[in-house]
Amino acid sequence: MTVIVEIIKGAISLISGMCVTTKAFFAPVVTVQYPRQTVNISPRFRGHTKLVADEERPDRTKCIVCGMCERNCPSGSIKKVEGEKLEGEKKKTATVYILNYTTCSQCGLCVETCPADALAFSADYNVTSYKKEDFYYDLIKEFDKRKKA
Amino acid sequence: MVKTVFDDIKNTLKGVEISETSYDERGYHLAIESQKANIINIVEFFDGKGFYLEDLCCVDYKDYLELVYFFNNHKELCRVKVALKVESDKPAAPTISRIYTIANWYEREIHEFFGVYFENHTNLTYLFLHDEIDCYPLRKDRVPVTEDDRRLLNSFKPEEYEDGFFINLGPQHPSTHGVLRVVVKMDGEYIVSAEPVLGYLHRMHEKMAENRSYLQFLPNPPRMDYLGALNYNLGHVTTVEKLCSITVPERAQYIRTITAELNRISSHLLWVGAFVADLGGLTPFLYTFQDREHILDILEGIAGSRLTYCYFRFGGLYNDVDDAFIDATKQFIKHLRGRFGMYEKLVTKNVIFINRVKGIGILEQDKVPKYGCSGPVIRSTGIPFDIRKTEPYAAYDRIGFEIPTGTIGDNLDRYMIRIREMEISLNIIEEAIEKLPSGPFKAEKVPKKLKPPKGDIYHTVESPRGELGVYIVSDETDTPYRMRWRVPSYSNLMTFPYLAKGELISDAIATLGSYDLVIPEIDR
Amino acid sequence: MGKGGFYLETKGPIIKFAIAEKFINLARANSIWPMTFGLACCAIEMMAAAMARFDIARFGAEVFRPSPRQADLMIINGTVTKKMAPTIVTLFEQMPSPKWVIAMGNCAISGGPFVFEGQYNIIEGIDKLIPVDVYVPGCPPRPEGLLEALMKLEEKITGTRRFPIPEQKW
Amino acid sequence: MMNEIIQIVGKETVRVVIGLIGVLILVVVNALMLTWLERKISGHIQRRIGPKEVGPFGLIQPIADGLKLLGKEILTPSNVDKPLYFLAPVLIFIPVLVSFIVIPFDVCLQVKDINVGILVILAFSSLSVLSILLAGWGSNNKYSLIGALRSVAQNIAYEIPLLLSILPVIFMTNSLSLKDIVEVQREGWFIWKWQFFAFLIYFIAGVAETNRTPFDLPEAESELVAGFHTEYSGMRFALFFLAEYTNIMIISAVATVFFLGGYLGPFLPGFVWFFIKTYLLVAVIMWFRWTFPRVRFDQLLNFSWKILIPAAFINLIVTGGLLKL
Repeated sequence: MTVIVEIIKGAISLISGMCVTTKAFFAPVVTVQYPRQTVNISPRFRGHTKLVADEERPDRTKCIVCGMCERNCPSGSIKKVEGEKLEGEKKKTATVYILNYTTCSQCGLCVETCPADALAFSADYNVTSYKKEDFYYDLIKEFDKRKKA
Repeated sequence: MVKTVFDDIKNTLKGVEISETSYDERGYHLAIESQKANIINIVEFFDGKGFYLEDLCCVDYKDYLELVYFFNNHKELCRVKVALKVESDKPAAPTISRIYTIANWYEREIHEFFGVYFENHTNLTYLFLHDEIDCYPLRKDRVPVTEDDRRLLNSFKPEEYEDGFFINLGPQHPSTHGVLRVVVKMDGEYIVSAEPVLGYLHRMHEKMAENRSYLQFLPNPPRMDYLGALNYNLGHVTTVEKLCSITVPERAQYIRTITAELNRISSHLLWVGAFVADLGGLTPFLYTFQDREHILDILEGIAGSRLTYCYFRFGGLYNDVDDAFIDATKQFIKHLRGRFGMYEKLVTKNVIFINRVKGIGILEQDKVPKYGCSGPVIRSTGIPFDIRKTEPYAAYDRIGFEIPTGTIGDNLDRYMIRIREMEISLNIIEEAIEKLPSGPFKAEKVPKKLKPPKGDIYHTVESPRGELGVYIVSDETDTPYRMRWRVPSYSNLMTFPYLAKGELISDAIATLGSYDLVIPEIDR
Repeated sequence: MGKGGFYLETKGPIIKFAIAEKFINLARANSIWPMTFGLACCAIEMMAAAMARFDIARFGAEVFRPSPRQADLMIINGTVTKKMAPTIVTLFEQMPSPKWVIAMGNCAISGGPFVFEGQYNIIEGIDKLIPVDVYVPGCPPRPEGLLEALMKLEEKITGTRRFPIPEQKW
Repeated sequence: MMNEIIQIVGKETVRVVIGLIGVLILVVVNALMLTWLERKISGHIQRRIGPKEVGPFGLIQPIADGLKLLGKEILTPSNVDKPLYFLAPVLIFIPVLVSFIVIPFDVCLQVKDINVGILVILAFSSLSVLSILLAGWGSNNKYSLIGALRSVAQNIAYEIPLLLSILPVIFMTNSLSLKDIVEVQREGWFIWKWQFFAFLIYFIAGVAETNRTPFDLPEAESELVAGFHTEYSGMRFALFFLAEYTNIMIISAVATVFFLGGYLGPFLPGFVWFFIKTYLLVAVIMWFRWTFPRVRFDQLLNFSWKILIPAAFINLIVTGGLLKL
């Protein structure tokens, strides 16, 4: 007798499980169809870093070529930060800023330690390429590209 | 407790150097300097008292190596550090793996990384490292692998000398959730013995810690346990804060609690899905991921990434939370509470599910100290052991919550505990949000270059998988002299050979799933 | 498979028919079955891509085959250690051609944050062992990154991109 | 020309040949459709879309899959037992073709009405066990072997309740011919006439016979990687895939014939009714798969030997007693 009771109880539990999936079947889908729609990405999203434009001279970056980010990067992703002193100016202007994104861990230490607040995270969330060399960014060139866009 | 243990050792173990230490500074109550001759006696003493071996690690001081044993008690907090010095050339020490089963793996690990030879160890083969390693990686000086050990490299090949039906679960196998390999000897569908092989994802975290400053090590802990990233982040930060005596503002403490609990829920959600997927039901996996996405969105909104958050900083946080975060969290609490009923109908009450997990993989309460397991695994046996209660960190001491416990320690208990813990985490978050004070989110005076005072510290936090311990030896520079991570999955997995023995292969896979293993955490 | 990490080069068919080839390529590009293969953190994001919110199934790529014999695509999603490397090469060889590899995440591309002087246990980039078709950087990349890689792969196989390029969010 | 051929080989042979070609097309199209259906159903149960981008509603997806599998490298692992390894996928596919010969899709839409029709189906469907065993043994892979052995034990255990549950219907119709069985049901479907439990038992055993969740032990993904077809790739794997889906179709079709009145139904033509009923049952089997976890091996056998078989026997005795006394 107990066997029959157990079987009936089991069957009821299975049927209630099937009710759940039926309900889900008729519920609207939650899919965001990526290339056609995109998820709202938080403004704090951490992509690779980018250089921020100087408010006073929007065609240039805020970077003062101090090398703090380079020294602080845990994985040595920031390969080369170079700049030159333009005539009649106090601060240096960055000319080369090579970021090896393939070793970056998006920890934000460079952004945090930057004394000039020249670095920020970009929202490049879907970068792909056939070559890994494409991820050696020159942030100055990226900055110029973004400026045009 | 501390006093009685102190007196007992003084009385029973003659000639042992024992001293009381400041728990607030060091993280342990008693320190014992032992000798090779009496280490076994000391360990047996703690075994008799019902202590468990919390951690066993090694520190290379160049002139000598120091083996550090940590003992603790599940019933009442009493952490004892036992140090044993061994000479640096041809180091050797007696094995304690006969007394504590978990020491078996710890000793193998130390043997690989430091070259310490443990006398009378039953199986001192390589557990972590690959075949072509030519030195002991964690030694300060480059010490080439000895001729004896070279022979041991890759000597673990049971298929060759034993007659039996062997199956390799892994390193690529759908059930191991990563790159764990378990060599299983089978008799038909029944398991005769199971032997995990680790190290397929050994990413040298402990070595890296010695090469980087405290600050630069920040991105590493989240990658050790990618599911409980914030908890690991928290473990690292709180330990260093304690070492440098940095006080953290209240607001930051509460936000740490909220985010760490959110992270715990997301980890448990993924586990519930993966566990049922191990049992063959795929749909709950997608449902839990759907709920998990809400948490990921919330956490991405403040920490910037979806998985390996690097959010906590020494003395506070990377950035403050906004109202959107609070609203989203409140909404999520409401949402998830509504979903539990669905999970109950779909999974918890399902007769097939219950029959698959009930009474399987039973871990008895008295076995627990031998393995030193923690987290839901230990709570399933009925021991209410939770670091959040015993050694509160962040804002856990200001929030009331209960610890769910199981009764017999089977897979069903472990499942129920995690489900219950999610509900409790929701309560914690709710209370923390209510109490969330305003104020700064970051301590004002945190030096850019941390130079902690000389000494060592052991600090623990409760990760979703159990007790996470961080042991730091500082030498007054801005890089740790040695940073040791005691990870929960490691000691939990150690029980697998015992639990799997005599089980059906499908049950063993359910048991393996019930640990909630994260492989990079085990391999470090 | 050699210890140096060479993989066996499998020869293509002797006779080729251009139109049929084009047709089959179209089929191949739209029916990429990945292997169930998780290494580390990025594996969770790979799973997330297969789940309801991102739903890789829309492109017919949700059939995760646990056996390499039935898979077309290997997603290297995590750090490759020296102990794991021979296994990965074996798995890659066990897959029937045509087969593709996506290196997902910084660890698979170059060793990621785990590269430092004196490292003794990781392979600095999976492309040192097996040929990689598409790289997805990030630590870990968002699931969209993987979906984008799938489209890049389709572009590589068929020569054209079928899907719109989503708006850039600078 | 046509008439000459008919004269030479006889009308019946031509009919069978045409029927066979039809069956072959049906099997392939049906299997492709079912893979699409499965992916769509699973998608919506999991609140996602499923195949969408390949063709309208993803309808071309199965064709793309098929073409891709055709174009895959023909790969033979080095240590396999070659004759058995090659034989298995072929052998699994032939019985499912034969089974379709005797199934009546409509009053006059049947390749051949054999008077032992159901025996043909049962006999040939048992053959699939053999080919699974061959595949498991020939692959020289431990997972395959375990999967194959599980499959054999499972199929033997569930063949008995399967047979026992359709016996009462045969009692009531006094015929083994599928067409007769359908015709008898003009007075009422057997599912409503005493045989509801027989239908349940048949359906559960049928799910187990086709190795579907919750009884998918031979290919249990989380345990045995891919079970008996772990080592198969490309077209050979496709044949296993095809056979699996066709088996589902056969099990559902037989259930329709025996319990749900086959092609009988108002308004619509017979074959439409037949396919509606069959596909409904197929959808339920898929629904099972995306709801339940998998049972364990010993539970599986216990369930058959301790519950299904006694229940089927009781049902048989009760039916026999009621009819013959």
